[in-house]
Amino acid sequence: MKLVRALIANRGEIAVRIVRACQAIGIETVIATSEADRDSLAARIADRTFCVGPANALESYLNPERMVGAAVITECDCLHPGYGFLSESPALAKMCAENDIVFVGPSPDHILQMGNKILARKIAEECGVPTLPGSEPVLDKEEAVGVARKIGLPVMIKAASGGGGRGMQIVDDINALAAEIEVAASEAGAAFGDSTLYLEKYISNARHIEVQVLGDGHGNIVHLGERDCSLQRRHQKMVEEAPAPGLSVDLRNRMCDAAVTLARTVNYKSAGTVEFIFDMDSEAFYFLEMNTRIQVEHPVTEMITGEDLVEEQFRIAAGDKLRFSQAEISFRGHAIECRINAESPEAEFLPSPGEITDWQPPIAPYIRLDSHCFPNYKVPVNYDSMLAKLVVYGRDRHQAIQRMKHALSQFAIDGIETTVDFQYRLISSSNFINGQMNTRFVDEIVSQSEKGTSGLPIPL
Amino acid sequence: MKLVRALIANRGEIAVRIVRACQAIGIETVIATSEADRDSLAARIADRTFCVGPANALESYLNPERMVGAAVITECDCLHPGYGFLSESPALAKMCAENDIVFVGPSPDHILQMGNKILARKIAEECGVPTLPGSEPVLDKEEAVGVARKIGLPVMIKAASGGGGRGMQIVDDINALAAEIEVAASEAGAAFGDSTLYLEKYISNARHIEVQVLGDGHGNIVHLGERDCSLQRRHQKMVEEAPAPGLSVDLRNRMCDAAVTLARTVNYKSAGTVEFIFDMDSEAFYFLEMNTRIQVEHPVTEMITGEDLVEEQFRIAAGDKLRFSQAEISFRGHAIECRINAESPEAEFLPSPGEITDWQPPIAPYIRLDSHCFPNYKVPVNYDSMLAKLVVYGRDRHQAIQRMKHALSQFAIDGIETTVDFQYRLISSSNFINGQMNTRFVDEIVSQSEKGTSGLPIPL
Amino acid sequence: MEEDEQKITPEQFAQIREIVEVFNSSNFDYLTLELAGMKLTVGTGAAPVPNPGGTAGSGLGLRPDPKTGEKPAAAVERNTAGTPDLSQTGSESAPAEAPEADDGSVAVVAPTMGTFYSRPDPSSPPFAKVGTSVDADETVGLIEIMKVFNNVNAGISGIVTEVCVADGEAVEFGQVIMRIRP
Amino acid sequence: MEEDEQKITPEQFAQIREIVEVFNSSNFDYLTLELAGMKLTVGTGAAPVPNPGGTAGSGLGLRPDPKTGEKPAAAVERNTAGTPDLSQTGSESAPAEAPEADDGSVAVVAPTMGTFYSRPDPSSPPFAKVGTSVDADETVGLIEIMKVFNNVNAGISGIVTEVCVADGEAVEFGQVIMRIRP
Repeated sequence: MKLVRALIANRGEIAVRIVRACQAIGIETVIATSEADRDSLAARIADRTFCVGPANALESYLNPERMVGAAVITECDCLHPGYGFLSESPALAKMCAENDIVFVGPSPDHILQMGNKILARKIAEECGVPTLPGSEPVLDKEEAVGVARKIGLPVMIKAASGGGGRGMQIVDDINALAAEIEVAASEAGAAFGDSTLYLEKYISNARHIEVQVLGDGHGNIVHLGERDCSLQRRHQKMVEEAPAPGLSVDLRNRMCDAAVTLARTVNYKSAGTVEFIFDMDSEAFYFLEMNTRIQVEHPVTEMITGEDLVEEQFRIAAGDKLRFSQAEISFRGHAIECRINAESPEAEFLPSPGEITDWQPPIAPYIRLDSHCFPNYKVPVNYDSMLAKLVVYGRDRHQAIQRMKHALSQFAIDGIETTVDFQYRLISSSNFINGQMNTRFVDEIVSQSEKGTSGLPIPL
Repeated sequence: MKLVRALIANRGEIAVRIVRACQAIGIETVIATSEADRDSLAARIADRTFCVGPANALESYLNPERMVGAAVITECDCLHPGYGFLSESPALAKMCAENDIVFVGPSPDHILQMGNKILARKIAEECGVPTLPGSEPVLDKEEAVGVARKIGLPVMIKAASGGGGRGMQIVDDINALAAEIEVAASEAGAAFGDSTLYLEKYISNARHIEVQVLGDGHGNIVHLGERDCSLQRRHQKMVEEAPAPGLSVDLRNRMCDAAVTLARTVNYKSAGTVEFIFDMDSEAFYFLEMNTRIQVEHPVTEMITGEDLVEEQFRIAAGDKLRFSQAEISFRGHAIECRINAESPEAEFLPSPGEITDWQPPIAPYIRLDSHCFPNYKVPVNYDSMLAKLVVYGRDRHQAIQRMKHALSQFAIDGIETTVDFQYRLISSSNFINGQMNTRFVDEIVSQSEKGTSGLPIPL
Repeated sequence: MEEDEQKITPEQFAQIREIVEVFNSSNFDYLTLELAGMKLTVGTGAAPVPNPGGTAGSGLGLRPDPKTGEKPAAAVERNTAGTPDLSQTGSESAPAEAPEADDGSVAVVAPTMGTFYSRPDPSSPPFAKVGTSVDADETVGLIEIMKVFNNVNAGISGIVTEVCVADGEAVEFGQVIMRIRP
Repeated sequence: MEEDEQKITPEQFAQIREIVEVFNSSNFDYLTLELAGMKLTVGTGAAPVPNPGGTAGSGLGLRPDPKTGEKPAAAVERNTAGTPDLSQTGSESAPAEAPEADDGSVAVVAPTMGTFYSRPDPSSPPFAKVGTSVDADETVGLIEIMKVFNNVNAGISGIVTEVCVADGEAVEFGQVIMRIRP
């Protein structure tokens, strides 16, 4: 089956990325925009722009009827959801299928199964992939206390339908647990329409490591190695790299094998990411969740494998078998991605929308920039604050860090506050350079600078 | 030894490339410019600009006294000559040594030995690298006729000190040879100050294949694979790719081994390129010459190996040993470079200098652009017409061609004539797509379009 | 004009000053104020032009016309749908906020995207055509999206002066559907 | 209009002045104020035009000031050497082509790059200093490059009004060395 025309149901850099992937493989593009993005870069480079609603995402990017409706009206034969917004909405995938639009992503069943953490956890357990010591959904406070006593403190309360750091709470006092459970349940109900909670063992010295997989729905599953996404501020990723530093070959193989096993169990189709938490103290890893979409940080995997994951998503959606076996995927060098956000690190990372008066990205071999920004672009207030993903490649981690420092130091943005200088600090810190970081690293750097005791080699 | 500050004795895209390599590895930069390049991109991004002379290259880029003088005055400890201009001038390398400036390139002896074709040919023969059936320098017309009879027609008359396609003449009539020799000798004398000629067998169905080598002067020599540079117009390269299409593993290994042998024989130091002519009919290859500098087309090698040849030149110049063994160099995928020149293909590739009113290069994963141009840049009349090197990577040649077509189709340049559309035609031609090309391919395409019988799938 | 009209009164001056200061602390790009005998324009960047949306090339590969001859199968019209009037910012409930045109008519814009139907069913006459007199709350068309039909109300009472979208045509959110002169 | 209407009253002047001051402390690029009989335009850069087509930055990494704190060892002065007058295009033989300055003096530019010497040897007096009268073909300095010394001729007869380069200082090609008033 040949895909002819794709509706891109997203915005920002990923919409640009998808348009370019389509152009490269000869698929026409229709970009569905909100009114706020009518003049975006994606709209300018796509074959056609179709405005589906006002700036408010609920009436545009989060509205499956309008997105599928736009695809039908503009005679698209496929729809790419990008990441965020509706990308993991079983409703969108289902509505696509009902309207003969190929959804460029997994089946609605995969999204439902793997998107629900408790279901996904059960599948992982069934196929022997280690999961965090924890529980089935906790029904009440008493049960929660019992589970917590069994797995040991600290524990983390998680909303079954949460994600991206939302609906999580660490509890290290057994006496406070009952009250926290009550609060969390009502918050989860309000935020996700589902107050189901579960408890997990909380790993204090943890790394966030995830494995990229591709499945073609014909039974072929490969992995494209792992990524380390431990540098997070309040559960939002800031820096990602591939491969994960300091991981032994044995551990890496075991994690990648576990990811492939999980994907194979559900005969996964499209690109997906299996997330693990890695306990640096015990060197054990535990399955966290699976993301059934392309991820923000996919370029670091592309930089070390030479593959194009978005192109592969389209090929798989067209029904093609994978073009390469596991043995044909080669891994070389090291890649790092820094997210450049319109945020003020000095003001608790408050978003800083407004007009970009100057935009001069760094250019050099082995630097890749995925962005929708340009000089005089106005960053709208309506959406997330990501401006660009700055990605570098090096033959080893040391060279990649050097290149990233160079790239950040050459990146000129004016008119709005950005995280460029903060990222420079992060990757210049001796702990990062030595690979000694965990998921609390960024918050520590932030609190150090708030106290004025950065302890970093190059204060900015 | 730590290099602190480099003088860049060149202009255009390679000057930009060298400044960025220096920035990435922490070497300060002084760009030596002519008056015409005072406001060039390289001048803007370098730490310091030093104007050495007027636009006329003889008083600026071709003047070793001024370049080394500028390095001394600005307290540089090393000098990178780029390609062209003084890059293969033994005088410059010697003058650097005399002034305690590290020359980022091979020793004066290497330049002398390998830069002289007859000397280089002798060295090749001594170490068993095949050379073209041909001659020692031909002393007179009679000797030339004798040699031509021995090796068979057609033959090529070459000037010993020529290069880049200059000073070459194909002769296929034995009766015309004597007269041609006379003309060629006087032309060579006028052009190069050296009327020495030699004769070589002329291969009509030939490919130009070259092997990239690196030597550290400590006896370590590696190759970084071959490049195919067969697409030339009047001996000027237009499209380069790596690896060479359709070459068997055995042939590739033999050519790379021959290049390493040659470099090892002279204990070569720095980056160098060993050029071969490959006879497609007999599948034999013959050593042509060695270029003792970084080459225009080095990015295709970088794209498939992940190395940075300019950085390595600086490391070697600093006295470091090679950071990788042959086994540690990995080859992946396929890369193609198209040279984008300010020339009018409709008017016999007449240079088209002037102001670039619009400059919108393509951006996508796996596209690299090496260029010194920007919107409103004025292409000076004084120098060569190259505007940019557009380079793409693909997991195979097919994908690389697709990406190059996409990249060329997205490359918007206004204000001057360029070779963008012509390059699109070249790489879209079925012969190129099938890897069926030789060194006469471009001239055939040109003459076809002049006759209006292009026979190409996509007429422009 | 008389001489006293040409002076800036202290009151006017204070007002202009205040406007500039207020505007300076705002996020807008330009302000134009025209009063009888006075015109004030303030802004950043280039002076406002009839089409403020038209930022030029940004060096980001925004090639307006990609090479032809390479397009697969059915070609997509390039940014079609009658280039909707971007000055229309009416939300779903407020098509009547549309500004007046030169002839005094007011645009009715699509309150949602979808397929526009000018008549309740194929055998019926159109809700409104040029010359029809309509009330503000009168239905002048339907927009269907995924089998759900939304009414398009006139939003203003008056005479229909133009119908911009044909029956069955796709409309974007905010696209001008018709014009009504009050 | 009559003559007296075209005068600016002291009050108007103060008001205009204050508007300009307010505007100056704002972030705007231009201000246009039209009153009957008066039009005020203030701005930065070129005066606002209907469509200046102002393509801004080129996205080519032309950062004017790279981050500091990262430079190794001895820092290089950034594009120093007294920002040579780029309007000077005199070749080696034509320093006298330099245009006149405001005070009527003419620049003597470096006919080659190198190290400038203001005197024939360290123990001698300078060839020329401010106030010295020189002939056109008189040597006013030396430029040494790789042990080769080149004479710098005055190029024009007159009085030296300024010496711009110190003895032993590096000069770029075309850099202004001194000024002579004919």
